[in-house]
Amino acid sequence: MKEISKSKYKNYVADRSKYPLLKDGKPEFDLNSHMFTKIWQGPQHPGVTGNMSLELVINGDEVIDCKTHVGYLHRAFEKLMERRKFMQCFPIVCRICVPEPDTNEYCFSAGIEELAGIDIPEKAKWIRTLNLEMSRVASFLMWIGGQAGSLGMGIIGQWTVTMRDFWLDLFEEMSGGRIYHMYMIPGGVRKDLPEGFELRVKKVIKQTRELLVDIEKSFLNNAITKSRLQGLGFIPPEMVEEYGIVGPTARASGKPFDVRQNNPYLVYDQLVMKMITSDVGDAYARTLVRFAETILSIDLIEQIMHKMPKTGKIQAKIPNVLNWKIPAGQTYIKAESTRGEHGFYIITDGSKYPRRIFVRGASYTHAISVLEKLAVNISISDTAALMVSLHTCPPEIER
Amino acid sequence: MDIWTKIFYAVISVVIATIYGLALGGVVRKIYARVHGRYGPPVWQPFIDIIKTHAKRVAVSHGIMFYLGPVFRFAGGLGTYLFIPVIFGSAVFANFSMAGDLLLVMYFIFFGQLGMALGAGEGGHPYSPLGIARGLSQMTTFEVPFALSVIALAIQYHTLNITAIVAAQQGSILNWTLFTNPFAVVAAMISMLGMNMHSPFSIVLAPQEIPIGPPIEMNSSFLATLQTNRGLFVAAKLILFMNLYFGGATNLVVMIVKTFLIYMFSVFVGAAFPRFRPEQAMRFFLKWPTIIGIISIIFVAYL
Amino acid sequence: MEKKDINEVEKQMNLANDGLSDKEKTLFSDARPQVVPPVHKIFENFRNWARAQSLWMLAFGTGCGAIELRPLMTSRYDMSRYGIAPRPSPRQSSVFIIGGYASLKTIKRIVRSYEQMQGPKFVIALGSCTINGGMYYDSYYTINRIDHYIPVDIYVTGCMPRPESLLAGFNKLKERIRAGRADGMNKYAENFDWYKKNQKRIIKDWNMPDYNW
Amino acid sequence: MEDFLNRLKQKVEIREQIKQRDDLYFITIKKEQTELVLRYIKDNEKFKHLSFMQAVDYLDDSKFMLIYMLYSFSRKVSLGVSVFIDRKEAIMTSMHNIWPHLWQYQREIKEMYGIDFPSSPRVNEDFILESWDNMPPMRRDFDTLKYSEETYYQRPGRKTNDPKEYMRKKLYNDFVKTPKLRDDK
Amino acid sequence: MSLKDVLSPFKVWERAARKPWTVKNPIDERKGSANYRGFHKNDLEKCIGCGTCEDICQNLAIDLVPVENVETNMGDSGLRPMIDYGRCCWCALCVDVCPTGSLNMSNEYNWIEEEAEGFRFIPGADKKSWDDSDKGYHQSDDIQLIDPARIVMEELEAEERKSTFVEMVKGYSKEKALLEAERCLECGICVARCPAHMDIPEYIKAIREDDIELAVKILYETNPFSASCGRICTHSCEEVCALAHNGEPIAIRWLKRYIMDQVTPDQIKEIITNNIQVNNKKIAIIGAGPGGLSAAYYLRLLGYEISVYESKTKGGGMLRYGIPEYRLPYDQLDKDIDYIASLGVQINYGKEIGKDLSFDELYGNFDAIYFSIGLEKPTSLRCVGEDLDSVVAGVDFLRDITDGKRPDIGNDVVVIGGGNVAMDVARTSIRLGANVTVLYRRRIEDMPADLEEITEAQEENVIFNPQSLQTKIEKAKSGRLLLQWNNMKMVEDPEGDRPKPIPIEGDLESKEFDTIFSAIGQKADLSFISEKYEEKMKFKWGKAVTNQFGQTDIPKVFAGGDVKNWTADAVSAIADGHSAAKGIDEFLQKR
Repeated sequence: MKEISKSKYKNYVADRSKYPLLKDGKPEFDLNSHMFTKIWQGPQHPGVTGNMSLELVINGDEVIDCKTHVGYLHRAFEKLMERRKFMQCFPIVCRICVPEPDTNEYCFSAGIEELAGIDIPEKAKWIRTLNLEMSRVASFLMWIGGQAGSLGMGIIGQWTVTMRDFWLDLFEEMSGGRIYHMYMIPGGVRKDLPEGFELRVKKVIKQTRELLVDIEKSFLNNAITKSRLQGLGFIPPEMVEEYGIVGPTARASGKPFDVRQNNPYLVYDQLVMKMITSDVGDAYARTLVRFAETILSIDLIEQIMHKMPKTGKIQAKIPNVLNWKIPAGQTYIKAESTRGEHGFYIITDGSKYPRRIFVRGASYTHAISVLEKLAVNISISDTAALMVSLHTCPPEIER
Repeated sequence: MDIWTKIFYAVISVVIATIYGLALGGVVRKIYARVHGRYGPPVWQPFIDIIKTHAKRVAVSHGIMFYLGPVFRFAGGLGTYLFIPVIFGSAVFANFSMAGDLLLVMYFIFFGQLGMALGAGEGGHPYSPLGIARGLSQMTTFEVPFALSVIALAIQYHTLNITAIVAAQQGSILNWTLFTNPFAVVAAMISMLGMNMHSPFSIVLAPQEIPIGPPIEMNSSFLATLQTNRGLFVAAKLILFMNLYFGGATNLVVMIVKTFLIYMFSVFVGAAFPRFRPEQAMRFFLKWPTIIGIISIIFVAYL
Repeated sequence: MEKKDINEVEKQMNLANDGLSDKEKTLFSDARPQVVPPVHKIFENFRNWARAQSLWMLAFGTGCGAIELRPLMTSRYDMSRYGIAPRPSPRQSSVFIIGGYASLKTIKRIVRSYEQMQGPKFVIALGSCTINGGMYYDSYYTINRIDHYIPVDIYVTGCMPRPESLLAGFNKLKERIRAGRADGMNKYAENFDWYKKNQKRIIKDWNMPDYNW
Repeated sequence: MEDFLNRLKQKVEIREQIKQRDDLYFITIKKEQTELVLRYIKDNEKFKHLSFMQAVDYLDDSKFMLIYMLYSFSRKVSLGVSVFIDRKEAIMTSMHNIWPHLWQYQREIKEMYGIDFPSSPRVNEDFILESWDNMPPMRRDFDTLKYSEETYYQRPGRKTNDPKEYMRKKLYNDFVKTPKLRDDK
Repeated sequence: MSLKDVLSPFKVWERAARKPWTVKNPIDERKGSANYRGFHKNDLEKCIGCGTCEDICQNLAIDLVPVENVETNMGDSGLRPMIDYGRCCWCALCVDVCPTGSLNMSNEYNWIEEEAEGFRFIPGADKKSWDDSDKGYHQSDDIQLIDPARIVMEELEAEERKSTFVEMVKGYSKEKALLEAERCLECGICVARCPAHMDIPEYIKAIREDDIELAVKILYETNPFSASCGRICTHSCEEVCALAHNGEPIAIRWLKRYIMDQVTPDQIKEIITNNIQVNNKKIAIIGAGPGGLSAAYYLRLLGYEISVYESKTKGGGMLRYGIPEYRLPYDQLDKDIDYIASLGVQINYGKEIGKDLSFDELYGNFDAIYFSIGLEKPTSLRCVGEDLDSVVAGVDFLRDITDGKRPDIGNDVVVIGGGNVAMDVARTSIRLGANVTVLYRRRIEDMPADLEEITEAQEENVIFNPQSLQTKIEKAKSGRLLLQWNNMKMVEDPEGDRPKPIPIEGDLESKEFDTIFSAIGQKADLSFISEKYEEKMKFKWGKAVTNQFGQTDIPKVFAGGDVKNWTADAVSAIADGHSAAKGIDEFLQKR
């Protein structure tokens, strides 16, 4: 990684002299001058992750200006939650991020528990951690496929999505749902792990590890992958805090930001894990960091399966959910999703309904401010790769 | 031979080549699917797709050129094919091979793309011109090593007639251009990767950036024409390469085996790599294959 | 007298395209969709068979349903075995999969993409949200029933429907196509005004042509 | 952390201070001092990371609460800075100069709550909603169910029964009408 | 970029040689996991149509609809959930919350329709292929969304209460009442079961929202004796409580008591302000028990002039004279009666009809007569020696205690009978310091007394001697009474009724006691009705036969309460008073 000299990035800092004036860091362009073309990528576009769109102004193949348009998946979760009882919010929250619903479930449940003063049993904590790490693996697998697909290597996507499906089978067994698990209920988890679950997890882990070796050889150690991703979307370390960049994206720029280790929740303080960082900051570094994170998550799952108490209660006592009132208060619960800091800000006012729940997704800044900044002066062929390398997830932006 | 017989034979040959080309496409899809870890669509899926596309009830057109685009493209494929002798020594598959047909074929390979560019540009979709720009520029660059390789061949065999080139390679496997002039073959095979638009040179059609590029607006029968052409054109190209570099074929079976293997080369590479950006692809073609092409000319001219 | 009639017919035949500027009006057609009757029965059966065996679906993940399309497209379920393939351009696709809820912003794009698809075209609606609003029945930004805006052939319930359900939905759609019942395109043309009225009722800034052929 | 809050107290007025967890504090400050406080704690106290900024509607008090959630990676502590602004004159100074990505939160709040942030970039463009012609939807007096029922079509044919009323009808409909002592709501 | 980077990607081809991952026939081969949240199924037998699933569903996907072959009865609303799969999100909260555990999910997940209307169905009633599948998401004991355990009511310890007449149940504190009220599911099934059809869910809701005023108003809509009922009601509502199916029912009675404990009589008068439009029709009510006074209350609200005639010196009837003070303190009863009296109801104490005033006179002077008298005449023991001196009727004994007398009952007493009166007598005797034995024909579980009465009596060291039939009472040499009984055995009834006791021949036992209480049943003393009216009225098994509004065959005369009801409990009497008020009103309006 380190062999890439900084001089390479100079290729991607365009010669501004041929373009019009910059205003507020954005070029002013006249579409009637026939120098520029405006094209839209998305929402009906296979290269865009999920349902969002990019409004690009291009000159030749070079992107001059990028605006992100979101809101195609707006379902008004935050409004809907204001008129649902606390337990009724629980099936809703997981829909906020489709590829990785569990982080939402955890944040919501933990927030409610904190405000209501409930302590969940030890075993529930371990199962929740297991669930979170499993969902990270599933989400990362899908992401690797997306990153390869954005470069035109569909094979990796075929493999990883299939492998993800084996993880989904585990989720199905554990929680009864494939995509929306609705497993971490306020107060604990809904079911104990089924019998023989550990063995099946081990089997899938073995398969996944084999596949990751294949992917490393075929995709990461690939001349063209490197030539496409190295130097793309360079995020200097100074930019990280200014733009609120979190998660693997920040870690790839050399900032050790990981909620699991900075502010351990659940049982993360009892697990051995190391901070995965890179000091390069380009899309390839992000790819490598996420790839290492996938392996780390698998390691963590093995640790959890080993250390987890075998018996115990899985739910704390909660009041009748139909009439559950939570005392007034506010809290901010955050957890590390695959994209970074994912948080729920919850305000209650002593009634049966939450006053306000705000969901902070990492993609919010990644997909808008950061993407709009990074997309300028890259080739239009790379917009998809750049977007995927920031790992954006539209539903958590517009909620 | 009577011109009418010749035309009759050519029609048969075109039909067979198209069917073969489409079936080859189906087989290749199956092979890709295996690499993906799945079974893949049936081999005859491309045929059903064409019937289905033809069966569309509405066909939106964007003007005269929009009609002509697919027609030009098909004409390109047809033209390429019609001047390539498919099976050495066969009357039915001799097509209209003649002196200098190699130049004509190279022209037709280019011609179809240009016609397509005109028609697709008429579609009005911003992705079409983007795709055309990429396609034409990339084509220009992969034409360079290919042209160099063909020049090397012309120097080597002192002819521009494909039949003559094939004839010169008969006798022993060692007479194939593959062994007599390996540099030219390497240069040509690399440019074939670009010609077939498999990864890593598939940026023209990249769905992730410019959803399938130039033909984005093509629908119904227009698309069906393009699909049919894809079968014919692929077959034509493969046969051309077989004739020029791999000793041609004396019967249908040899033809099928050889063209399949040639095609497999680009599939083999295509499965393993993501695609280049356009400027990377251009830089690539103008670098190694061009150098090899020049070496091949030097090789035949001075050694 | 006769002349006036013709004018009226024209008025009815042509769309106003009110949402467009004068400059843009010249760029877009003002024709209404036409009902295209099926050809002779034997031919039509053959064509329907081909249509059913080669379903190209539009790659437009309108909602969460898109997440289960990916497993279906990939090796575990491998929908290409059944002649189903994703297609990035609406011009070339024949199946539109409404992946769950459609927000107000998306329904505009759905209508546009749907109209750009060439007939015969089929719509599969996934999940509860498309049937009766699902869990977003009270959301101010999602529509409740998709069949008021575009004609739907097949409904698959679930939240999300699993890939297997989706596959079963495709099988049912194939049956429907082979039986010649899947004529959403003609239904749309026949009830064009009704659909348009419903669409315009919720899409407040109608800044696109009335019909995108 | 307590040191820091004490230092801050000497500079500005802190109206309310809550310690929610070891790593989560909330303070409420005066509206006029927002920019001062945010700049100070960002530059001098290392709360460099802005997790989010959001608004909360207190309809009963006719107020909006704006909250800026900051995080310090060196302290590993989150700090929520909240400001109350008047609901009728919903205008707030834009802080987009402090964090470059803050403009998008302000754009969202403008759209969802109708709180204006003059001079914030693109604040008047549509963000999530498109062609919205009603009141800002996240305000508490906006009834989303009513809007949905009026705008989108409900599938007809649903009818439910209340067990209490249904049993009354079935089992003891002739029982005496009770004198109504409650006020009807 | 190195040569390795060019060659290593070709590793992808390794995959081509391996077996594909593809499932050959996914639809058939891949069933949902054992725990899958698929389509719903419902056990119609188990389901009670409480609608909790409807309440928890945040999608409004569930409707309650009547179903063929399911009858509405006291514990079952007759409605069943109909699920709209155009709304459902398969969160299975409805399964987790179901109080009876009838609603479950199968592991089926394929449902395709060409028309969107077809996605509504009633699980269980509409036959589906997955009805018999035993896989799928089921309710588990691991998690509880509704609390099955009741908040424990504080009571005096058994030792402590044995020596005092102070009320033994302490009543809920506010926190506990709120917690208990929180458990309510608001299904409303209890309302039908309550004879007075009190609006139970609403007043529990008012408790939860800490709105005591509203709660009191709700109580007074259907029951002017709430303070008393909150203590001694037979609470049949709790039997049908949805929570009773998998746990303990809501303490409805204690919550009612909690409401009334929060208000003083003066506050009640403030809360319930009635604007009475007085008319000049007069109504006589015989008996100032709960039935009579509740009729008086409702009739007074309608504006009638009410005269209540009570033979005793205080009101309350059997509530006062039949129920001991430790269960119902007299001040609580006074609270109820005072409020009714304060409305302008004239209560004439010590006026016994037939003695102080004749029935004919009443009939002549009033527009209507309502009689609701208690059962005060004990039934005979039907054994030799029952008219001996120290053989005392239980009701008489209780009346004496209420009147403040403390009769000398000696050290060893026996109570014959198994009803509530027997328990009251036994426990009162315990409080007077006696050793008490209860003699009953059948088994303990057959006793008609409330279960809690029996357990409390056992806690207070009352000795139970079940399956014994008294055969003879005679004077012993010591001057005490010798009771002889025959042990019984239980024989299964061939007709499927409850088992019958049959004497075991020759298995006789006897013991000496100081006092023998007979408490095997009571009947009404109807002697006050003069013969010419009694002939016109119909009585069956000693109970008055009336229409549903209490009207007897003499149009002007209405009857209700214990003299009419077989249940013979306070709340039925109150309900009767209520409906008679309506009957009388209608009768007088019509005339």
